Amino acid sequence: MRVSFATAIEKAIEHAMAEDERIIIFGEDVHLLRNNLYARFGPERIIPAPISESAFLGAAVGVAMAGLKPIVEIMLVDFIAVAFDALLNQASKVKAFSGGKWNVPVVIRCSCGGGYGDAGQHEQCLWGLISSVPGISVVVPSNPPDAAGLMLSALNAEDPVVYLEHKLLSEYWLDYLGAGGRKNVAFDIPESGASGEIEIPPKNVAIGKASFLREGSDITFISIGVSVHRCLEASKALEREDASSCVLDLRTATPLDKESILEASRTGRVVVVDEDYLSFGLSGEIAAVLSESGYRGAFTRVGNTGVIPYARHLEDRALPSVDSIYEAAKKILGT
Amino acid sequence: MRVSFATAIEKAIEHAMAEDERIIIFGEDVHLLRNNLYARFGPERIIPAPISESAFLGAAVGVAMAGLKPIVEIMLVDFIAVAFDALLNQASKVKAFSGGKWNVPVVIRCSCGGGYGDAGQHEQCLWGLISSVPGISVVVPSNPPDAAGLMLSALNAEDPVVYLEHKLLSEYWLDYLGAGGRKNVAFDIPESGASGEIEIPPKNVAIGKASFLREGSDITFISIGVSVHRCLEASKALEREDASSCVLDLRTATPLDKESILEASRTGRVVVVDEDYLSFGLSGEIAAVLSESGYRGAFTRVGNTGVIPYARHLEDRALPSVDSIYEAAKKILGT
Amino acid sequence: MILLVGGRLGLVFFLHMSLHMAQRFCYLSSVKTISKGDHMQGERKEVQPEYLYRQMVRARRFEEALASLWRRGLISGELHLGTGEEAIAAGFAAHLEDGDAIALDHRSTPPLVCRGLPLEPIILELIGSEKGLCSGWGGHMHLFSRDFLAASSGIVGSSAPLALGFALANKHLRQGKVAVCFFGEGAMNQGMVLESLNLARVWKLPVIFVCKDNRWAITTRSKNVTAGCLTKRARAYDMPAWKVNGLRVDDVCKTAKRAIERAREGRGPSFVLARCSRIDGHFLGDPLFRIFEEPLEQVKTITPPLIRSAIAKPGAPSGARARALFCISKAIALAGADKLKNFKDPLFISKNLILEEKRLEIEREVFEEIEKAVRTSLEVAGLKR
Amino acid sequence: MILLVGGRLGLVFFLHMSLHMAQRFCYLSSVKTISKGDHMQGERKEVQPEYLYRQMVRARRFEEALASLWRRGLISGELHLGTGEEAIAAGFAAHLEDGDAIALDHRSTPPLVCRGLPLEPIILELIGSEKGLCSGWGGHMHLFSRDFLAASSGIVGSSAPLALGFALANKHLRQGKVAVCFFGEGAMNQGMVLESLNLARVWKLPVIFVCKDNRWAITTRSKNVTAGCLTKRARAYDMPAWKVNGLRVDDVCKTAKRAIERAREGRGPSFVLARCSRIDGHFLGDPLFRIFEEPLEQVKTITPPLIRSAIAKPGAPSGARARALFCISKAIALAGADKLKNFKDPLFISKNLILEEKRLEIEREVFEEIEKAVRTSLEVAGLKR
Ligand SMILES: Cc1ncc(C[n+]2csc(CCOP(=O)(O)OP(=O)(O)O)c2C)c(N)n1
Ligand SMILES: Cc1ncc(C[n+]2csc(CCOP(=O)(O)OP(=O)(O)O)c2C)c(N)n1
Ligand SMILES: [Mg+2]
Ligand SMILES: [Mg+2]
Repeated sequence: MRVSFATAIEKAIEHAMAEDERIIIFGEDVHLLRNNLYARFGPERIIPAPISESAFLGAAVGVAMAGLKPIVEIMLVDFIAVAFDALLNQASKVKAFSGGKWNVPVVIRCSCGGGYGDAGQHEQCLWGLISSVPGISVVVPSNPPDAAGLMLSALNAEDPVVYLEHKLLSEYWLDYLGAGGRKNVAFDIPESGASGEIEIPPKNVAIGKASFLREGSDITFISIGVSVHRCLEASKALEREDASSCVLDLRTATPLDKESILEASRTGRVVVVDEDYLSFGLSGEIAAVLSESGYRGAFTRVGNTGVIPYARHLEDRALPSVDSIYEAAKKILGT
Repeated sequence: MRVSFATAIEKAIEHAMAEDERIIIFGEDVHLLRNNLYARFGPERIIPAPISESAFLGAAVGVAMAGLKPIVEIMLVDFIAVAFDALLNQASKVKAFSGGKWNVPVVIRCSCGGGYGDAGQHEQCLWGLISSVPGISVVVPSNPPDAAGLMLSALNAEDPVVYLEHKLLSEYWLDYLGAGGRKNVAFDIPESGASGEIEIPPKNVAIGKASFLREGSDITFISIGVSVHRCLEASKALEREDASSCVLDLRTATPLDKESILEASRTGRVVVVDEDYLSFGLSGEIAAVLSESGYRGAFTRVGNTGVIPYARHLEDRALPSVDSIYEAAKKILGT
Repeated sequence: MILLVGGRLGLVFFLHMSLHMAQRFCYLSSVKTISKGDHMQGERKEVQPEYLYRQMVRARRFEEALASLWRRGLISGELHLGTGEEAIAAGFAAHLEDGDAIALDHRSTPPLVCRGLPLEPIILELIGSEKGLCSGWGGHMHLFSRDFLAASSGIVGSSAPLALGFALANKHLRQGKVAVCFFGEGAMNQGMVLESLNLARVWKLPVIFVCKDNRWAITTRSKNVTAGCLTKRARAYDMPAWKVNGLRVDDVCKTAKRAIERAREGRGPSFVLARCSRIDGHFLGDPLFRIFEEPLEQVKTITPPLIRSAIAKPGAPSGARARALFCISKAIALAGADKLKNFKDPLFISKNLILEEKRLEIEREVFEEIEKAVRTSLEVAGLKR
Repeated sequence: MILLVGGRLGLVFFLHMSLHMAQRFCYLSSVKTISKGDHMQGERKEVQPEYLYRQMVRARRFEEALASLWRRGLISGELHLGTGEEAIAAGFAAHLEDGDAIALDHRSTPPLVCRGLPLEPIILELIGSEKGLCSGWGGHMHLFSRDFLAASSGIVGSSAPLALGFALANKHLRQGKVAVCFFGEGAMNQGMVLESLNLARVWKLPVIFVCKDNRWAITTRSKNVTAGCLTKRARAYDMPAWKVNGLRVDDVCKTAKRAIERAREGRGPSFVLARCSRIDGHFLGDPLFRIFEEPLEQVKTITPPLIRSAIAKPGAPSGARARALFCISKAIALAGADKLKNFKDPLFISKNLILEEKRLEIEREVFEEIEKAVRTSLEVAGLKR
C-alpha cells in the first residue's frame, strides 16, 4: 500500500490501538490533529490537552508507570524545553532509580526539523540534545515504512522513546506550518521520504538498527532524517564522477547502531551529515564511536552550526544541503 | 591570598559588584546563600526568589536585555530542566534572531557534579547538554584562581554564560548537601581544587582558553572540572611507571579551545575524562574536533554511562575515578 | 448497523458544515469598507479617539498587507495575524512612552505598529530581507527592537517572564517606566505565565499582563481546557484583574491607563483580560478556515477517512464516536464565526467613535501610509510590487 | 560612622540570636517523652484514633531512626525528614487502599510508612544497600514501590504531574481508585504544579493535592515569595480547596476522607492546604539549625565576614544593609522555632486523642517495631548496630 509518511504513522498507531486498549494519546489539539483516530477510538483515548506541556508530559510518565501506554504529543520538539524536567529528571530516571523494578513505557511524539522558513524556535531537531540524556531512545524515521515500523516498535518498547517526525516529510505539518494551502511556495521535499510502500499491518522496524541505503567503497555518509535523502542525492552526483558512496540511515539516534557505523566506515572516509546542531551532538558521538573503535580514516561533518535563521535563503545556507554535502565529500576525497 | 574555591567566586563577584552597579543577583535563598553580598549590597541587588525557575530564568533574559547584568542562580544545574526554555529558546536565540542587534549578558550560576551520594537528580553535570545549545558559553573551573577569573570574564561577557560550580570543590555546597556538619563522612576532595591562591582583585581568566596542568609526551588527558584532579592523580601513578602524561584542563566546555586540544593531542594517545554523561556530550565533541583535524592517534574516554546511583559505592563506580582513568590509560598505552 | 452509525455521524458533520456555509454569505460587508479617512493627528498624551482609531486602522491595514505578501509567497512559515486584536494593541500602546518595554507573543505586529515602530524594517524582515529589522534572522515570531525595548517570541507564554525582566530592569534603571506583556488566553495554562504572575506580585514589578482572550488556542476552544475564570486566577496572586471588552478601543484605553499608571506609580503589577476575536484563524492558511474558503475540496479529502475511521472495528462505542465527530465538526463550524460577524470586529465597532468624515480621512491616509511602506520595502528588497 | 553602622547591624543580629538562644531552654519536654504505648490495633476502615496515633508514632520513630543512621554516617546526601508532617501522612494514608497511588516529594518517608510499606527495604535503601527497595539506586529522594503505586522525586513540584498520570491511569484501569499528591507550600510557585491543578480539573481526574504548608522553603519564608492565599489559588481552578490544621490528625483525617471519597466517586480533584511544621530544619545538618546546636562555633565563622561585608564600601546605603542583616538574623532566629514549640508538634497535640494507657502501649510497640526493623536491616546489610 502506497502511503504518505504521515499516513504510515497513523496506520501503525491505528493498528496498535485496535490491538491494545492501553494505548492512549494526549496532547494539544489531538482531537483535530488525529481526527481519524479520534473518530474511531473516541474522546476517552484521544484526549486534547491545554498548553501545559510540563503537566501533561509529566503526567505521561505517571500514566505509563501505572499501566497505560501513552503516546504524548509535543507539537514541535522545540517546545519540549518547557517540559524538559519530565524527560531529564523523571522519565529517564525511574527505571534506574527504582533499581530496575519500574519502567516507563511512554512514547513522546514530536514534529521536528526545518526547511520551510519558520526560524530557529520552531525548526530545531534536538535529537542530539535529547540523546544526551541516558535512558531514552530517540528515533527519527526517514521514510514511510520506517515511520510505521519504528512507531510500532516504540509502542512495544519498555522504556521511553522520543519519536521525531520530520516536518518536511510529514505532509500535514508542512502544509500547516509552511504552505498553508499556497501553491506558490516550494520546499525541497525528498520524494522517497514523503511517500512509500507499507504493509498492513505495518512491519516492525527495530529500534537501534540502522539501514544501509546504498553500498559503496569510496566514501561513507552517515546520516539521519531528511538529511539521508540529501546524502543520497549527493552520492548520485558523486557517482557521475566515479566515486562510489555508502549511505547509512541511522534511523535511531539513541541507541546508536555501532556495528553498522563501524561497518559503514570501512571506506575510510566518513562524512556525518546532521541537520541538528553540529556541536555536542550526533556527529560528535559518531566520531567518538569511530575513534574508540580504532577507526583511523578521514572524518568530516556537515551540520547546522548555530541558530536557524528565518529567511529562506539564509536557512538554506544553514541546513545541510546536497551542495554542502557534495563539497564536504569532494574535500575529503581530495579531488 | 589563599582562599577556598567558594570564597574565590565570592571575591570576584564582590569586586565586580562594587565596580558595576548594574550587577544584580537573584535566585532561591540568595539572601542566605550569598549572605555576605546581601549584607553589603542590600536587598535591591540580591533578590531572593520563589521556586519558579522558569519565571526567574526567563526574567533574567529580559533583565539582561534591558540593561542590567544579572547573575541568576539555579541552585543545582539539574533543576535547569524546569526552566530549560529560557535557555534553549530565549537566552541563546536573541542575538541571532535580532540580527546581532541585541544581546543577553546574563550569567547563570549553578552548582553541579557528584561524589557525595545524592543520586542522579541532584548530581548531574549537564555541561554537555547545555553545550549542545549554540549561543551559550559554559565554564567549569577546577580551582580557585580559575573560579574567580572565569567569574570575572563571565560578568564581562556580552552573551549568556553558564557558570558551573562543582559541589566537591565548593565547601558550603558540600557541607549543605553532603556532610551536614558530620565528621564521619568522607569525600574525595581534590586539595588543589578546593583551595588556592588568588589575587585581589582577581585576575581574569579568558573564556574559551584551556590550561595545561602538566606537560608530557606519552599520553594526554583532556578533562574538565573535578575530573582534571583525578587525571593528575592518575598521571602521577603513571609517572611511577615511566609514562609521561599531558593533562589539559579545558576550563570552558563551550567554546572549546580547539587549538589547545590539538596541541595536547600530539602524544598520539588521548583519554577524555568527563564526569558528565559519556554519550552525546563533551567527549564526543572532542573526538570530532580531533578527527576532523586529522588526528589519527588512539582515543578513548572515561565517563558516566547512565543515571548516577545513590549508594556511595555504586556512585564511585559510576563516576570517573583515579582507578578507572588509570585503567583506561594503561589500555591505551598498551601496557 | 455500522452503516447506520456511520450515516448518523456523517449527518452531524454535514449539518454543522452547511449551517456555517450559509452564514458565509452574510460576509463581505464589514472591514473591507473602511478605506478612506480624516486628517486629525491624534495627540499622544490625551489619547483622542481619532488617534486610537488611526492606530487600529494602521494595525489592520498592516496585517492585511502582510496577508497579501504571504499569499504572494513572499513570507515563509506560519503567519499569525493579529486581526481582531487591534483595539487591545492600540489601547495599550497609546499610553506607552520611551523606556517602556513590551513583550509580545506570536501575534506581535499590531502592538509593534501601534507602538510606532517604523514599518519598512518589519516588512523587510518578514519578506526575509537582510535589510529587515532583524537582518532576516528573526521573522514574524521573533521581532526585536532594542530601541523600543520590544521583543516577541513564538513559545507560548514566554512573553511573561521576559516582561518581568524588562520590568525589573526598568525598576532599577528607569524609574516610572513599565513593561507590558501580551499573551493569549491559551497561554494562561502555561506554567511560566502562572509563575510570572506570582513573581511579579512578590517583587512588585511595574508590569501589566494583558491576556487577549480570543477563545481559541489553535483548534482548541480554550474553555474546554481551562478551569475557572481567568481574572479570578490572576486575583489569586493578589493583584487587581480587570475584565474588559477588548473589541472596544475606548474601554481598553481606559483600563490600560489605569493599569499602566498604577505600575508607573510603583504600585505593582496588574492583569487585564481582554476579550477579542480571531478574525483570520490561527494562522494564514488555517485548515479549519480553509474548509470555508474551499469547502468542496477540503471536505472531499477530510471526510472519507474520517467516516471510515468512525465506523472501523474495534474501537470506541458508537456514542463516544458520535461525540468525537460532533466535536470535530463543531470546531470547524465555530472557527469561521469570528470572520463572519461584524460585532466581533473591533474596527467595525469603533466606527461610531468618531465622525464619519474624519474616519474616512484617517482610513485614506493610513491606506496610503501602508501602501507606501509596502512599496518602499519591496523596492528595497528588489522585488516587484 | 562606618563603625557605628557596623555596630548597629551587629547588634540587630545578636539581638535575634540571643532571643532565640534563650528560647532554646524551653525545649526538652515534648516529643521525646512519648515512648510507651497501648495495644489496640486500629481498624483500617473506621480509622480509629488509635490507628492514626500509631501511624504517626511509627512515622516519627522511623524518621528518628533515620536521623540516627544519618548521624552515624550511614546515609549519604541530603536527608529531609518529615517530622512535623506525620499527622498529614497518617490522616491521608488511612483512607488509601490497594490500587490507590501516591506521588511524593523529598519528604517521602512518613507517607510511605503510614501507607504500610515494609520498613526494612526502605532502611536498606537509605543505607545504600543493593538489597534496598530500589537496590541502592534511588536513595531517600527517589523511593519507588510499584506494588504500592508510590513514587517520590527530588524535583520540587514534580509530584503533581506524576499524580495526574497515576490518576488518569486509574480512571482507565481501576475505576474508583485515586491518586494522592504531596508537596510543600514552596512548590505552589512551581509552574508544573499550577499547570497540574488546571489539568486535573479539566480532565476531572481523581487526584487530591495535599499542600503541606510548613511555611518554609529551605531558608526562605514562603510568605515572602508567595502572593495571595493558596486555597484561593487552588479554587481559582474551580476545585474545592480546604484549609486544615495539619498538626491535628483528626482534622486531617476528616478532610482527607471527604476529598478522597469525592475523587473515588468521580467528582474530580480537590486541594487541601495543611499547615504543619518543620521540626528538624530543611534537612539534617541544616546550617540555620546548627547555629542553635553549636552557636558559638557557627557564629564565629559566620559573623566576621558578614560584618566586614556589611560595612565595606562601596555598597548599598546603610538602611538597605540594615534591612539585609535583619532579614538574615530573622531567618536564623525563626528556623529553630518549630523545634522549640510543643504546640507545633503533631504528636504532642494528638496525645489527648486516646487514653494514656493505650498511648503508652502503642508507643512501646512502635518503638520495638522500628528498633527491630533497623536491627534487621543493619544485619542484612552486614553492618553493626
Ligand atoms: C510552549 C508552546 N506550546 C505550544 C505551542 C504551539 N502553539 C502556538 S500558538 C498556540 C496557541 C496559543 O493560544 P493563545 O495563547 O490563546 O494565543 P492565540 O493563538 O489564540 O492568539 C499554540 C498551542 C507553542 N508555540 N509553544
Ligand atoms: C525545581 C527545584 N528547584 C529547587 C529545588 C531545591 N529545593 C529542594 S527542597 C526546596 C524547598 C521546597 O519547599 P517546600 O515545597 O515548601 O517543601 P519543604 O521543604 O518545605 O517541605 C528547594 C527549593 C529543587 N529540588 N527543585
Ligand atoms: Mg487564544
Ligand atoms: Mg515548605
